[in-house]
Amino acid sequence: MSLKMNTQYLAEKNMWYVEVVGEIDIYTANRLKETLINLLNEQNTDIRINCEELDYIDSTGLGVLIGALKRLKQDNKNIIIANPKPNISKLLNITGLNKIFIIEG
Amino acid sequence: MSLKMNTQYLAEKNMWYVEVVGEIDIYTANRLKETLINLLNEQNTDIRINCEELDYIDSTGLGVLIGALKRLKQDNKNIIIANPKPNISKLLNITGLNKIFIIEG
Amino acid sequence: MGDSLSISIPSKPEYVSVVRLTTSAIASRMGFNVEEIEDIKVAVAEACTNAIIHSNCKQDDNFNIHFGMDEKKIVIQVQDQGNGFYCEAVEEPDLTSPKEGGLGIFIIKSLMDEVVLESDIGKGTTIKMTKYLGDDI
Amino acid sequence: MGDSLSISIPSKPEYVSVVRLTTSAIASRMGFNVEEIEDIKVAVAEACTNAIIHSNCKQDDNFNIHFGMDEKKIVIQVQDQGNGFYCEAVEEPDLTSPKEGGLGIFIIKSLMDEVVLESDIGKGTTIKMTKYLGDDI
Ligand SMILES: Nc1ncnc2c1ncn2[C@@H]1O[C@H](COP(=O)(O)OP(=O)(O)O)[C@@H](O)[C@H]1O
Ligand SMILES: Nc1ncnc2c1ncn2[C@@H]1O[C@H](COP(=O)(O)OP(=O)(O)O)[C@@H](O)[C@H]1O
Repeated sequence: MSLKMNTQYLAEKNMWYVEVVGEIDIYTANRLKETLINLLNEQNTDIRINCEELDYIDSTGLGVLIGALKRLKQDNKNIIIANPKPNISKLLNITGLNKIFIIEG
Repeated sequence: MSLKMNTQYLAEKNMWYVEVVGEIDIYTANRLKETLINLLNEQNTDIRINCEELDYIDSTGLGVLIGALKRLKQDNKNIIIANPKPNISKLLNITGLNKIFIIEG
Repeated sequence: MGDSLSISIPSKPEYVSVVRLTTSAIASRMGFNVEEIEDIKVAVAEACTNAIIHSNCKQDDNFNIHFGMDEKKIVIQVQDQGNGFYCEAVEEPDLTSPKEGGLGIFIIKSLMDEVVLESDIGKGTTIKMTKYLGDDI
Repeated sequence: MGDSLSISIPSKPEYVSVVRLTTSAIASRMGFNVEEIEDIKVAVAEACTNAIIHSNCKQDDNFNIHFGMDEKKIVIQVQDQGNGFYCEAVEEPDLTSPKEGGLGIFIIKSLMDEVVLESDIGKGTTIKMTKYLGDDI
């Protein structure tokens, strides 16, 4: 039970691709935060987070995503949450975050 | 986490085929015991237990198998434990039961 | 009279996943369906996360999770002996303008059938949450 | 000083699987490998099974499992307030002529690095077992 992340910059789309595998919770959210901050320091542009293999996210993890989104919004950029599992979609719907992030798949 | 069992009598081999799926422990061992007793009441003959999908067995479960074996030994019959997973093989080795049952695969 | 089970864990982030697994195992044993098991797991984890982040307990102070189970429901209490807070002051999050924090209690209330927060300043906080088996009430 | 975690569960067969999952989660978090996690899980489950079968506690009396963890080892104590027994009288099973019973403690001793049994007639039983991280000792 932990979190693995892969990140990649796609120049032709000017977009970060981030794959998150495992669980984002109070224990792992800080690593996600650091990873995203590093990416945005390098290039403040859209992030596509592939959640196909994300099993769990808690309010701490959602808070990290909201923090990153706020920073991106200043440059009119966004976060795309791709292929969330049903449990994660449910959380995004309950919290209204499905209207704030772009949800794909 | 529970125990599923399928049983079948193969007349040409004069043998019971029993498939055990899941976990045999203090909670489920009684059902295994009843199942085996019913089979042996019908036909006191060799039992082949397919353990391919058996994730766990405890001393209670091993006790049930030993009890059935004792009854079979009186008629010179045996119990074949087929395809046990490594954790279950380990337990059979530790307890010396690998020398009492016939282990296959 | 139902069964009761309790766990005492250190106030450290790395133990929340242990509680999640235990909670899932209990809920699954009781016959909750997959979605309900997930709801209960998430709610308990959020309450534990609050105890760890906000109660201001020392990391080697443990806090408690108590599960009460009968044929109809599970009642879970997450209890810390920390700072406490004014729970009346907790506001619902403004879903149109999300903030980094303030989602935990809202998520718990959304996922469980009944939620009661009790907090005594200087003494600690207990959040009690109930989920019923079978049809939603 | 390490962390400690404890669980109190009803003396009922259906809760042993909950303890197994919790134990696996703890051992896995500590960095034990797959085989060691399985060993610890099996040993704890055998001790719980004994507490449930032999202690003669009422089903709604709970018993305790205590986990002590540091960087080097896990120490687990399974403790019931039941009948107790004369632990000196426990014999090693005769592996050449197996019986239906008498394997539990033998399995625990085979799988754990250190095992101490303490039992007081009329007061209860504690089995304490230790497994070290890293190379076998
Ligand atoms: N166990 C607790 N001890 C002390 N304060 C708490 C506790 N749980 C919640 N709180 C308070 O309630 C507020 C709202 O909690 P919550 O909705 O979970 O959001 P967040 O944890 O993101 O702030 C917290 O910011 C904190 O001030
Ligand atoms: N927690 C306990 N309370 C009382 N007696 C116990 C306890 N644990 C073990 N014993 C005694 O020790 C014996 C040996 O236990 P064990 O090796 O686990 O085999 P089994 O449980 O199959 O008898 C038991 O039969 C019982 O008499």
